[in-house]
Amino acid sequence: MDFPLLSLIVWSPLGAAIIVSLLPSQPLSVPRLAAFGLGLIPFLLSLVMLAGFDTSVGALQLTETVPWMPSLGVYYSIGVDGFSLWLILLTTFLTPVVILAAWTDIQHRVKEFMFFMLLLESGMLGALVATDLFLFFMYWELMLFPMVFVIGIWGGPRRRYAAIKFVVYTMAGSALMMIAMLYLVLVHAKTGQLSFDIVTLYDTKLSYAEETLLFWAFAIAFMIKVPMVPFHTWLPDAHTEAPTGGSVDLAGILLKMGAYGFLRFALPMFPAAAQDAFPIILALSVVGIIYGAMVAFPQPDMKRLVAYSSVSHLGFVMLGIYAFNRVGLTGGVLQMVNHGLSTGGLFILIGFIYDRKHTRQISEYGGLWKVVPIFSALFLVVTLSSIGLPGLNGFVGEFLILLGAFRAHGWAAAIATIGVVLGAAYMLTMYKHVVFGPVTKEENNALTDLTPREIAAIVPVIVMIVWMGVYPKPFIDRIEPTVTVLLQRLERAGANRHLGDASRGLASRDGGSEAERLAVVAHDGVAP
Amino acid sequence: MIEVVFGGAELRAVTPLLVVVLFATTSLLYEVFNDDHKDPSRPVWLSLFGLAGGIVATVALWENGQAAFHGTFVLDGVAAFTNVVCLLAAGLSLLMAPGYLASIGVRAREVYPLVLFATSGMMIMGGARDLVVLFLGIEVMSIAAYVLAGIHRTDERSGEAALKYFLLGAFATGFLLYGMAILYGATGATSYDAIAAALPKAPKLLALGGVALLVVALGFKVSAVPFHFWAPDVYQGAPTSVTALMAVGIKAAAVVGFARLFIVALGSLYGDWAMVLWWLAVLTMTVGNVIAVAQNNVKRMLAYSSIAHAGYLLAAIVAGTPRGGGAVLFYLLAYTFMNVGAFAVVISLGRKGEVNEQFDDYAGLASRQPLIAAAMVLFLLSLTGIPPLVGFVGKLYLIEAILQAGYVWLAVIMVLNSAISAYYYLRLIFEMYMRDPSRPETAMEPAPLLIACLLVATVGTIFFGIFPDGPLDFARDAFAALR
Amino acid sequence: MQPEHAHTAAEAVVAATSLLRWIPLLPLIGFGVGVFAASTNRRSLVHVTGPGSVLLAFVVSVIAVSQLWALPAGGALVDNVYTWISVGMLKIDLTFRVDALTSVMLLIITGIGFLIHLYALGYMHDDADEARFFSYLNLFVASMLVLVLADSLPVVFIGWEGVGVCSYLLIGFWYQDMANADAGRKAMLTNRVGDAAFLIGMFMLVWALHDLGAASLRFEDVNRMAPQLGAAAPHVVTAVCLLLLIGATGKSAQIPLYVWLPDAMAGPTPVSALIHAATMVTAGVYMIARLSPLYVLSPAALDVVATIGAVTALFAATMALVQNDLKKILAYSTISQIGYMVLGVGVGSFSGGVFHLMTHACFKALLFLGAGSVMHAMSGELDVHKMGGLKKQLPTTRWTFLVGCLAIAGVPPLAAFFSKDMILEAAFASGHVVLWLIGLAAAGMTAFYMFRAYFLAFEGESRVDHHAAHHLHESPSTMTIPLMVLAVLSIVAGWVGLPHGVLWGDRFGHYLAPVLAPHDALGHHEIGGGTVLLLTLVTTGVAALGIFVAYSFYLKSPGTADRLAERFRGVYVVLWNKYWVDEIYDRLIITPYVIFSKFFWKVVDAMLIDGVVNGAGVIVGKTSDVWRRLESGNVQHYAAAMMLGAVVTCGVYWWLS
Amino acid sequence: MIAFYFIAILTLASALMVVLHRNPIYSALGLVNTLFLIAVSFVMLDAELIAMLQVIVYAGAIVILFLFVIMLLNVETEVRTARVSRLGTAGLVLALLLALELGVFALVREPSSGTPELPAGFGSTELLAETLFSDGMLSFELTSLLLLVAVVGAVVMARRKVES
Amino acid sequence: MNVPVENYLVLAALIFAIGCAGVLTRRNVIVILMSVELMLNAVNLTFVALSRQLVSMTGQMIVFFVMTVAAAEVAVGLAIFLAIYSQRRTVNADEISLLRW
Repeated sequence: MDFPLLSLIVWSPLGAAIIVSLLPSQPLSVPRLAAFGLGLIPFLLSLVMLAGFDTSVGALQLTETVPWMPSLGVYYSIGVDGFSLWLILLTTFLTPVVILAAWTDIQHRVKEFMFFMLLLESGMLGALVATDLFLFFMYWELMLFPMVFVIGIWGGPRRRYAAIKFVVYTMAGSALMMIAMLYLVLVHAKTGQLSFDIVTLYDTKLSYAEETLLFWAFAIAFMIKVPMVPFHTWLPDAHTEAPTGGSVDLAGILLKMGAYGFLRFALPMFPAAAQDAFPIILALSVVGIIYGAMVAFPQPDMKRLVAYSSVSHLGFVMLGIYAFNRVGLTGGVLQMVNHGLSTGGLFILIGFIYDRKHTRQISEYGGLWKVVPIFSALFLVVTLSSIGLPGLNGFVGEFLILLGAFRAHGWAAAIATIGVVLGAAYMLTMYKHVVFGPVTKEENNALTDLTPREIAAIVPVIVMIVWMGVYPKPFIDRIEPTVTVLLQRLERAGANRHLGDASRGLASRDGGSEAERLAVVAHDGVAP
Repeated sequence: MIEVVFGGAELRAVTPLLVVVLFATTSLLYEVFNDDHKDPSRPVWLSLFGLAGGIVATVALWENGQAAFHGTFVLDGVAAFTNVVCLLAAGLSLLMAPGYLASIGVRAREVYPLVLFATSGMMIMGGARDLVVLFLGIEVMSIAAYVLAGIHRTDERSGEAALKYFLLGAFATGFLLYGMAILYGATGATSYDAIAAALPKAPKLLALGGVALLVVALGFKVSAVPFHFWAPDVYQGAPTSVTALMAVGIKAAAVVGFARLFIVALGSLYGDWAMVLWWLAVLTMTVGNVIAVAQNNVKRMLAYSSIAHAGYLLAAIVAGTPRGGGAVLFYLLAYTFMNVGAFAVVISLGRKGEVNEQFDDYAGLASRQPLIAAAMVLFLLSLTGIPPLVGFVGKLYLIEAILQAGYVWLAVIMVLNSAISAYYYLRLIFEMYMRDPSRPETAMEPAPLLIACLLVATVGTIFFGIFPDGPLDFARDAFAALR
Repeated sequence: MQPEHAHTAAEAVVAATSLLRWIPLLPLIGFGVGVFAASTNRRSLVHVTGPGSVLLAFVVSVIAVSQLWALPAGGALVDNVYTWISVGMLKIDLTFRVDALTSVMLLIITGIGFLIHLYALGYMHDDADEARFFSYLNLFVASMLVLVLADSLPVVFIGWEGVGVCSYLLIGFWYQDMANADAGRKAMLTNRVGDAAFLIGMFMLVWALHDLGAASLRFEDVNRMAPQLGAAAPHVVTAVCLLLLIGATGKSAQIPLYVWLPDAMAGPTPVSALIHAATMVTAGVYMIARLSPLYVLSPAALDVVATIGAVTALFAATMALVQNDLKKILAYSTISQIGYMVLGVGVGSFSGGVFHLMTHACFKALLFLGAGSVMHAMSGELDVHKMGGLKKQLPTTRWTFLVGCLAIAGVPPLAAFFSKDMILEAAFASGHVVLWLIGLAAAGMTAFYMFRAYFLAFEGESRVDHHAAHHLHESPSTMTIPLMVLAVLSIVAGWVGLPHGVLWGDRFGHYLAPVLAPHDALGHHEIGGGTVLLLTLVTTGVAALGIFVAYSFYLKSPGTADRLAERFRGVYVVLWNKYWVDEIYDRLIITPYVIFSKFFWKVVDAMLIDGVVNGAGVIVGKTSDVWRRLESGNVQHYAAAMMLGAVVTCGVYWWLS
Repeated sequence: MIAFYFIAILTLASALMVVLHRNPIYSALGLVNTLFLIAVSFVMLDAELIAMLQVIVYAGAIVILFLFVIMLLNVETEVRTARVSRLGTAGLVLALLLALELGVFALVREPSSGTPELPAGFGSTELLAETLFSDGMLSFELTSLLLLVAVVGAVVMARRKVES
Repeated sequence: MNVPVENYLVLAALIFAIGCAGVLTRRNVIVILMSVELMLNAVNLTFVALSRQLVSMTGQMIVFFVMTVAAAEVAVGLAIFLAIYSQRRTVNADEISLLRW
């Protein structure tokens, strides 16, 4: 890659953040407009990247590799493939949207807010493109702190608690990950090559015990981020306390880092152990699906409800990943994006109504359709997408996940399918209480409908929701080759494993065009 | 019949030391001869030149290889690195000193020469390859430090700090000497090479007795649990600029002296002392971090955090490998930047009359002094070990070395500790960013020198976080060349 | 490994066309316009686009069907729009397909749909949310059309859920009454349960086929592979059939998932007519008929289907006996009639099921619209006891309603006479005599409760209260015209499927034959014309009996009913309370669910997990508070600690050597 | 031999006097006493020069300094508090343990074959000087630095006028 | 006369321990400092004994340094005591505990 497009995408938000921080903070419109305008740049750049993305290849593309800390074998090596592509686009897409949505939500220290949001974007993008463990870890932590500030400064009454909880949970996880990371590198260093580059580390020879321990060290860090039950309790607090912008980024992208970590690191680096871990991960995913849905049901606070729904949805994602077949994995990756859109949209809309009434208690609303029809209608669309209505994005992902999972673990999938019903239960109940019925609270009659700015903020999300539901093929086509590459890696490691017949069957029988097989070779080849 | 050895090697080895001492005495004399306090900054500049000169001399003259003075003193890579770190620390603490001392009403100009003397003591410890030299280095450094701690004559706390530091220091000296004696009895030697040579034949238990007492004495200097009790009180009581010097410079010198003695001289007893140090390290980092959680005084919190960091450093010494040593040296450098920076921020909040060291005094700092708050965040995150700051890289190297030496559990305990530490560092950050000012306050401009100090610290914290290779490679090679 | 589209010579010709996509697209456009109209408050717009889009769709459908008829028997039109999802072995095209079965559904949906739209023009005229109403209605028609046009299960599922959502929205159309919103949610959730099973069925099916090397959910592939599958894994077939059946019971309001339909009457009457009588609720039957080649491979599954159908038919009929709300009566009768259809397909008479579906669409729509017309006149009153003697004021409505009643009662030669007979005959013929008897009983009850309603509403002296009385008026022509058209249809619709040997015989069956599984797939022993005649007489007799009883109870000697109710108090109460099914579901499922949810939230989440998390923090804090006390401030304690350290260290070494 | 034990017991006694006597003055005197007796031991160990230095530096300079300060601060005899006794027992136990261990360390060496023959002039000034200026040269120089620091420090700390 | 060196070593150990005890038990910092001096002397005795044992002057040389250091420490220490006394009018260790926890 002669032209460092990816680097540009990753660093441009940082540049934007710095520029914003240099601008005057008054009048408020200055940082807002600047952040919005500058926030569009990465998005446009990532569109360029999308155009340049080679659909036929599953391996990393647009890679850049520069030695960074030779003494430690750290490379500045980045790249993009089917796993990260759409998440990158999602990130760059959501950030301007969020800035637009948080326009009036944030009233004090606007400049700082914009600064942190852009910083956050940069961190998330970095984590998504990093193909060097050190680099990834760096970004992994880098995206943690802007979010902590966003929650802690602009959050609700219990923001400090939420922020601390968020940090400590994550740090506890990443601490183990750091050890595992170093251990892995040191083991690999026995071959004389000291490197943090994952593509190199893929081929590290580990004893099975080592592999298992390392896998779990990574896995727990990622499970906390996903979050999977029982490591999820930071999420509701973080979501509830965070301002709209924070919640959207949190739900939209940050949560994906966990699942993404599995795809990019935990699975390919420890294929055997990862596959043998399936009983636990699978159980936790299914439990998460049902549990999340159930706990969401009686929540009095909209954001809290959506937060728990995220637990449920991410359970689906993990289920799809752990189906270990193309359908399930593809669905899982797709569902990450879907969840980002639908949940993000929900948080944006809840934020809008919160701006007007300054409460998120469901009981405070009711009969809104009469007062704010446009809001209600858009809210309806996003709700339906969230419960996976065919024709909207949510369905495609869930369908593929369950389809794939059903092959691998019929019962798990069958139970998970119940989650679809429960999902409808809590979402529709919330919707009913908020939008339907008579206007119970007098003051709600005074609520004003969405402003053009707000509509401009949410409509792109809805467009994407519909598009991905009606014509998901372009998305899938770019995800699938990478999935194949991963599956073939897993098979090579897990040749004679009980999981084999679930995964092997597929990737080899219906998988692997010649191009993809070559891709695997290329993928392993991409060592600096 | 007495052949005095004083050749090129000797001269080279001691030149940096001489430079520093020379400037110290000069500024002392300067004080003596014009006592009028017209230009208070002049001794500062003199001392700064001295330190700079020391750095220059070190960089110019260091050389691995045979030691001077019958192998009792060297200026090898390790010593050079230590010199630079200590001189840097001293320099930074000097930068923050003038305005601060003036504001708290300390006019004693001997501060600057004393700082230089202390530094020279550190340099001696860094290069000592003989128990006696080490001992004398410690004493030079300590005596200066006792006085510096108590330099704030009108403040009872300062005096108390000096007293406690002195009494316990003297007590520790006793142990140090007894340990030396036993070791001498076991090996009949005091120079590291001789000890290393004689140790295999020496009676094991006797040697171990020496080791034990040396651990006590040196553990005191690096403030390792349970010999750490002085640290919080002294750090809190001493004038902040002095605290910075103690937290960074003295610790650095002590750690290096520790490492050199144990790795070079007592290498053949590795198994035995590593075991004890393992426990010492775990205790130190855990106790330090846990107690820090409950602190409400920033200086005291930093004191405990420095105890915790001592634990991390000890852990790397346990590794005993060149990688470990290199990691230790690098971490000392890293620690210099971030910790001195933190103390500089503490100073910058000090007012005439009020020290503003409580957490509450930091409430809403972000809105009062955004830049200083941002800098503090940087230092605290670096202390926590957040990439891409120098603290993270340093910690990474430590853990890597520890893992490589096969102490997985030690590494695990260490990272869990840093997770705990995240809590109290964040508490302060939250105070600054997520609370409204406890009381309205006029943003007061910090002194230019202080700003310079902050600037250096900030740049160092970021730069070496992103490009750590230079110093790290140097440190590793230096340690590899030790034996 | 996508299923190849090549067709063997044995199969019929398939004509590719890009016409079909317009059939669902037009109502969809109508929906779009409706949304625009609703958001910009241009009600007049939907007056055109609402019914108009459906009318156009109807026209296009007619064209399509005529094209189909141009093809040799068993042919089909296929419109491959684009590839929707394609992952590995799975390729789902968004493809529309019109064959005999679809053509029937098409005409019903667009035709009757249009009439109901027309009717709605008048019915909803003074509702402020007209635009929203028509946009929903159009969206529904679009989804329904997708459902029937789809050539693969997943695409069916799009429509399947789409109609679900539309009915959810339309039931809760008057959202300001929370009861309506609840009814809507109930419908949606109950359907979701079925849909979940539907999904699992799909998964099972596709993977089973995948193992046979042809992973596909296209109907023709499924039906082509069915025999192989049946040979390879019979139990899978049964499982799939049953799972899909659960899905069907959800949509088609069969036991055990029928509970939502009665509540669904909360929606505007045209909705009840279109969605909850004519079209959506029959989707289950359609789907089973669609997959008949699969179903016939699992007699066990079919028996379950038949049983559910028959039992539902009877069960619902009994509940309909005592209802007073006109629409509720119709709702239960709908359930019961669909029960017939399910029974029909269950006993293998797929064409019979579809036949009844078609006729039922006509007369049930008619009845609902009639009820709507009454409602319209009575300003919302629906209690049959508060009516009576309406024939004077509402002549058209009365006559058409009467036709509807006759039709549903199975009076020859009206529609249901033929269709219902066909089903019962098939039940008898296939040896399910018990089911036949049940069906027969249900038929009697049907006749009874329909005429009960008719007599109470239109005949006898008026029980209308006064202020309602003096603005009783016949509905506008936009409402009456559809009634008349439907009345005609209710009369003639049955004539396309006469019994064997009578005149032109069962043209309908022949028409569908190529699409459905052959009738003798279950090994029916053909029964002679004599038996057929006998059965026909019996059923007709039962129907007549029912009518007569109703007449004597409610017209000749009013009050008989009440006396009977007194006599058989227990039975009456049970029926009146609809067997307490709702209550039972509530106790058994919903309440426990809520309780557990709260438990997980308050106990597991808040106390257990967070307890551990916060506990860890608290522990550290407490430890910190304790340990810091060691720092007593007394220098000699520090010295003591150092010495202790020294002693221990030395001791350790001493100990070790 | 007897001489040694005699001296040893006296030494210990006076050392205990330092530690046990309530009045600092007596403690100081006890210290002088101890130092003298240790000097005697030095002599018995053929370290004449050191013995002399011991007497001059310690007994002569240091203890006088102590006495001077005690007088200056006119310290009264200290009263024992409960705390002291508590800490005292702890200190005693620890001290005994430490003594035990140190003793053990001292004794573990294989019993030395009596006392080795000494070269001529062992412990003499020449010999000491020779060592001092060869091995100990740097150390020797450093002591000068040390003393300088000590002087400066003492002056700074003890200076009467406290500016502010 | 040949007294085995061990005796001296044990004697030294005892003195050292006594010194330690003094440091821990006495309230008056001056006396504490004296006890420290005792410890140092114990060390000196050890060194001399060992140098006698090993027939190396190094031990005695070290004693020479120790004395110097001791003198220096005492000087500074007493100065500190004076300063403290001028602040608080007491030199009792247990009364000097402003800094704690």
